[in-house]
Amino acid sequence: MESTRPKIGVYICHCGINIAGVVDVEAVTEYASKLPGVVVSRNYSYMCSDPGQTLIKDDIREKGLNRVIVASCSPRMHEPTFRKALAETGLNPYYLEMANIREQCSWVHEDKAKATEKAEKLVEAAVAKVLLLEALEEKEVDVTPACLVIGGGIAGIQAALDIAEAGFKVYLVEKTPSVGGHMAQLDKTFPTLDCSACILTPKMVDVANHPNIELMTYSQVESVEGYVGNFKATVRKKARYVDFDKCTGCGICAENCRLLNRIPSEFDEGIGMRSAIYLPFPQAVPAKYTIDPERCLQLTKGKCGKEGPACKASCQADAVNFDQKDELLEIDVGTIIVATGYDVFDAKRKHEYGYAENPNVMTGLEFERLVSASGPTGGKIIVGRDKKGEGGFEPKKIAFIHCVGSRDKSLGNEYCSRVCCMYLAKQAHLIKDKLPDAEVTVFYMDVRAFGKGFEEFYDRVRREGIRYIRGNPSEIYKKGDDHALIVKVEDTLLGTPMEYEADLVVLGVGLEPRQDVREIIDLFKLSQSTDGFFLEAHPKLRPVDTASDGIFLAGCCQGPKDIPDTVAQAKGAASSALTLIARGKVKVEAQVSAVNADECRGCGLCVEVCPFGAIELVETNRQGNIVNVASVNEALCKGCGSCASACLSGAIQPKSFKDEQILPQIAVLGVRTE
Amino acid sequence: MGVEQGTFVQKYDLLGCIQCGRCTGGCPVTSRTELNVRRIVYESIDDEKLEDLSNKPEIWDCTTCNTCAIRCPKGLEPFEVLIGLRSMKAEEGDIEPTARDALESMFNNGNPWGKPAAKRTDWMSDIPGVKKVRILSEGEKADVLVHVCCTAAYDPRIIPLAKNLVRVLEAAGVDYGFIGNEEKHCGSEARRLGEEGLFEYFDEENTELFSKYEVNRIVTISPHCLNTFKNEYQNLNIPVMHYTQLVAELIEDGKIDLKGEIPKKVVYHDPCYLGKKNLVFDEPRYILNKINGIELAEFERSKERSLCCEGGGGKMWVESSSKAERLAELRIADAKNLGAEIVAVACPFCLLTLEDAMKVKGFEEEMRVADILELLGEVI
Amino acid sequence: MNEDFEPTIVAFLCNWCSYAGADLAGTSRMHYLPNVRIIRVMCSGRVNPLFLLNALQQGADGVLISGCHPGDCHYLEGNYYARRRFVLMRKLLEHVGVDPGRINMSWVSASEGAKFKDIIEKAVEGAKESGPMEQFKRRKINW
Amino acid sequence: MVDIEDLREKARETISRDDVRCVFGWKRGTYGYESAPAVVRKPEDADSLIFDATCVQNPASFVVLEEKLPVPRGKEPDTRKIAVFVKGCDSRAVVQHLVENAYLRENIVVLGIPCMGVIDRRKAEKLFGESLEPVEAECSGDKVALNFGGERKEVERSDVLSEKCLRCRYPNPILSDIMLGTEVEKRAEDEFADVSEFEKKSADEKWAFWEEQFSKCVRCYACRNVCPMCYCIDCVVTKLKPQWTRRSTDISENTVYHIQRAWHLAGRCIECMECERVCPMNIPIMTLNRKMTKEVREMFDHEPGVDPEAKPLLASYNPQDPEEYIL
Repeated sequence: MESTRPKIGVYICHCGINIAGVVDVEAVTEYASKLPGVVVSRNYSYMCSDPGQTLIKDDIREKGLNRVIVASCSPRMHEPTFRKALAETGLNPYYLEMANIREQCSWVHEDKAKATEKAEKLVEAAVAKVLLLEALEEKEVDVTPACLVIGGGIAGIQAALDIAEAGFKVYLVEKTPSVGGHMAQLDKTFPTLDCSACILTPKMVDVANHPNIELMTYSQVESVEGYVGNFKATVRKKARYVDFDKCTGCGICAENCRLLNRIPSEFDEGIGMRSAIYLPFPQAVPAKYTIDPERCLQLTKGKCGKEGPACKASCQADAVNFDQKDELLEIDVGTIIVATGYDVFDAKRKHEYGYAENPNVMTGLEFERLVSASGPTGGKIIVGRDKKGEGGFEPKKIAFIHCVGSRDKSLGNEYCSRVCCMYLAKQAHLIKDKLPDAEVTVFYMDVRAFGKGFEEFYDRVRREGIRYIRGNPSEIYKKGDDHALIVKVEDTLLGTPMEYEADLVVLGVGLEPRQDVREIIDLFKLSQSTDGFFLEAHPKLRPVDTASDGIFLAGCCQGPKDIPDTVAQAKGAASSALTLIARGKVKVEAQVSAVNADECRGCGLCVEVCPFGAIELVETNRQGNIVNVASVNEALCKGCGSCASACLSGAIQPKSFKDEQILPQIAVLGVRTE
Repeated sequence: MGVEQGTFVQKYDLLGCIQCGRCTGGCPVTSRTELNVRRIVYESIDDEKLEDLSNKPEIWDCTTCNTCAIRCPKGLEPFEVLIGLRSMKAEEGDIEPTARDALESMFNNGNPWGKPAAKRTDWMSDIPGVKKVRILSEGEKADVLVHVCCTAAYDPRIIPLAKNLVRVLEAAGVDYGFIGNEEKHCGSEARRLGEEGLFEYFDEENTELFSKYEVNRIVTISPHCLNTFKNEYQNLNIPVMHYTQLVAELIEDGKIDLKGEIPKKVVYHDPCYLGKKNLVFDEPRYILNKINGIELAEFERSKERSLCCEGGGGKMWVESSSKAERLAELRIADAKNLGAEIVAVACPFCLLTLEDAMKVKGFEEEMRVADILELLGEVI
Repeated sequence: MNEDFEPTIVAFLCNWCSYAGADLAGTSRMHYLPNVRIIRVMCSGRVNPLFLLNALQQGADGVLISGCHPGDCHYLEGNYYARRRFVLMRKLLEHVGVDPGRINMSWVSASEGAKFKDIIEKAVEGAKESGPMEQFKRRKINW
Repeated sequence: MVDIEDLREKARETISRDDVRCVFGWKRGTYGYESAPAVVRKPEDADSLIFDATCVQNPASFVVLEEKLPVPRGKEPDTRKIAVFVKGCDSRAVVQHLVENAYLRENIVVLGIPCMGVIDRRKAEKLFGESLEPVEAECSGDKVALNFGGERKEVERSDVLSEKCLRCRYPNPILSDIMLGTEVEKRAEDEFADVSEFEKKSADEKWAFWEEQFSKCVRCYACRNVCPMCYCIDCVVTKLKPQWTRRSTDISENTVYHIQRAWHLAGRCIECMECERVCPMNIPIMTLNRKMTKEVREMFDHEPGVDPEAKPLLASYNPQDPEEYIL
């Protein structure tokens, strides 16, 4: 405790009319001026502005303030701002207490008198607490100059390249056998119609060849420990059953596989087929074959034909190795970027579209594979082929349907998936391009062409003769034995219900959080927003940060995005990670727990409770007797304070949230105003 | 007549509507009537327009099949708006005489068919192999309380369903009982004809009636009774199930021996109130598959996509304005194309409407419409 | 229930989920009752059950403890400890004759502004039903 | 049944060991139905030790309360073991101490005594009035024989034994280094009938009951002081920084004091009932403790003081813990 008497300055922010419109700031200023220890009480239009901060700084210097209360917005918003202001004057930044009179007062209450009274109480509670606050020391720890990037789609690829280019080590972990993600599956990209593979594959090759990137495909992070600057991750490298160094990627094994063209290819969305030993797609990186352990006869049945596995026999490099085992690798990194991507909406969940029953009802992603030159039909738009890939017909009337699995509360996906309007426009264009005589109709609710060049593209597509009908189809059913599908829909602009006949229906399926989202949350302790995607630290100002320091988000795992937005966010995440790595040091929580060793009875309840293993019992000499008392490792402590609630005597307390600092707040706020 | 400001908007959450058109797109009756439910939802936001809307004859064309509600991406129930509009008329008594008579009879006789309450148990005589049907007295215990429903108690075409259910229950050794002459209309059709007050009366009366017995569950013959007991009654704390659910359970437990054989191609028509509304899809099919000889076909539009027969929503008492081909006839034609010899249903209304359509189509020689209970009656 | 009675409720919110949820209710301009006064703590696990006694003693008519949903705790497991503590404390107070409706606990995530508003309404209603808390309110001492 | 000579011999042997500092047990009191605690520091002290149904006190309390005096400079602290006689209920305190690291297992010697029950002074006084003579008491079967200076009176077990003994499920020590006598049979289950009965009261009735009880409290802290589980260096109820409870004995502070005390025993109370026994104002303190014990058992399937390896209840959790009350 400092010997000097507390001299408190109270600053009430108007926040324009955000606060002052509801709370009588003059009255609060007056009220605060009479509180114990308060020597100055002022209000100002924007405390966070430069002049606002100067007001505080001048008072600290001129009036010798040693405690500051800012009554304004949430401390989650501007606490760092005002702490910095205090520090600039040489005052310890932890002598600041904020009263949240905006988010939790003026914005939520209408009754001006009651809001003012509540604001006064909140300020009074802050004064009661600030009197007891202590100066805290900010400490720093070293940052391991390496980053772990999870997910090898375009987001992960871009983030990894940026960090590696800056000269730091990157571990890029991808679950599937190749990097590329969903972008690799796309044919053209809207609105510019660049070939997706042409712009992506060079980057894929770059990540594989970059000296600073350790690419770990067919691998998964199993556990993560530690804290910002010092994470320790365990990565499982799954057995490919193919010797990575020996495989030349020639593909003879796959051609000889007994299950050749018998297994639906994930990459081709099940339209094309693959073998049990496979390269996901021709441009896969790394160009190394992988055996599917769930399908391979040798691995599932222990036996493949009479002569044994043909892949092994045919491989001239002798790369096939059925005895390969998973490997566990431990890596140390300072920062983590989560870029785990999305799943497309499972169209089977919308029974009324008959996706499961009718092969000519397909998803947008399936259509991408169908129309792609690298796809199973070589880019020819032929549907209704048999299992061997033969037969089929060119569709004449094609319907595209917007918002399948998006903007749909009944499916639990209330959000807009942001890409479907444009990818359907692009696909409609591609059909017109390849089948000029086809009749193409797009059924939409709203067209959201908000991006750069989007509206122009939408305009172009309409002028190409593609019909846009406003109405979201209610059901699709098959009529008779031919290809005809009936799309039941109302043209809502005319108010006419109609039965539109089509021979191909493409569903504009939306984007969803990945199926394994829960596992990733448990692994990295992330939060979800209501839509199920990962929650950023702040929706506007910290869109790539998470609530866990040192862990950043990139791409669609945070919410649906198109490619440019994904790349921009990946670069943002890389830059955030680089800031930490480049600085080499990071501040750790100053508001950690501390033990009063004289009061500690050494029961160890705090040790049991601490989720970070930050507390241990150590022997100490108490008046000549050796006793056990709790001791806090400040680098590991996050300041949650669970220990303090477990401790029966109050011997362990988190700084700035001590019992003796909270009880005065309760004493102020608990009083009923009669 | 007055509607309080904003009542409709709040009650039906109308501001949630984004006018996507899925309700109308899926509506089975739009193809043959003027009804455009999307537009009515849109216009209902304006209180001033409600009276005009309530005067539109097409609001009575809705069969309350629930399709619009399950398709709505915002979780709204557009057909309830139509019921709301109907109730404005019902309050004034300004509705079709047939519907008014039905409502009056519900109140006076406890059934919409204008039949005396005292004759409600007349169907119980002459059931092959059953001497006396058990009627529960107050406080009596039973595992299953069977609610017959007005149509099965009075309509000569539907009475066999009730009889067959008794035979099935007897054969399976179920501890069951009936209410007897005190049994009343479930209120489902009263509500759908817009008589909210009458519905509330049945809710209270029946809840009290059921509580007089100590039963574990209530079984209904009609999916309409099932729905209203299960989803619309305020304080009924006894589990309610459809007979197909009970029978499927009995077959699974090996309590029913299905001896006979029906060597026919059968297609099952999902009743809206059993399927779309209460998601009972599998049990009826399970039962049919267990009957020897049956070859089960599926309509292209089945389960969640099933086409309504137009028997529900009070349509039994309100004639449609449209002269276009009825949906039931479409359904029969589809069945014919599938080569079905029997159209199986699990709802008295479906049975009546589909059978009628079959006769209109003149397919009596080649096919028949039968409730699953009738088929069961043939094989036990 | 006395409609005119305006209870005072002290709420302890964890910084990461519930306090952020309360902020979101603010940014979304959801209006709720001003009876609740919020004390920010870093984690619901920090809330010492004795705070609750203290609040009731100071004159609060109800308390609310709110943290992250199970599994979502920013500190991994603080909310699980809090859950155990408060279910027990609630039982203890109930045994002494304190209306358990005064003691509310909830899980509110950073994205559940609307839920926060609902919780406030429920807590205020609960306290209103219980009436003014006079049982062991600290008497003013006039020396 | 324990042979007193055997008991004294065991105590003598124990205190004679080089690594034992003292032995806690019981000796005959100077009057009434309760014996007195005894500390044996020399072999000859053991001659006064006794064990019978008057040995109510829980000597495990002394193990944690044994003062560690400041060690003068240049001297070594006394690290010898503490030995303690325990009944079944007393042993649960030792177990819970071990769970809470109050001391290490190797630093104590536990002398276990199977117990058939001890006397409730208040019950005995109701039957026979106060006794100025020290009373001896012996349990056998369903009877208890009391010896008032030669005059022998026999009564039913339930008339004179403590309630805790009538529902005792641990008559034999849960852990011990040295066992005396032979194990006795468990005679009861605890169904918490008393708690359930109390729970039936309305909130107003409950509060009316407690308001009366708590207003009697003189805040002598005897309940806290005698409790084997209360051994904080600085107890929150008397702490000044921060001050949780004021010292005035008004209903507000008294209530909070009692709730704090019961709370700090939640998941830790080993049901020795010492708190209630020592209360000069006859406040039914165990009613609060037993509520917690019941809830802890029902909700978390936890029983304190029976497993030295157990995790402390409130420093552990189960993701499936009950949460119906959570909004």
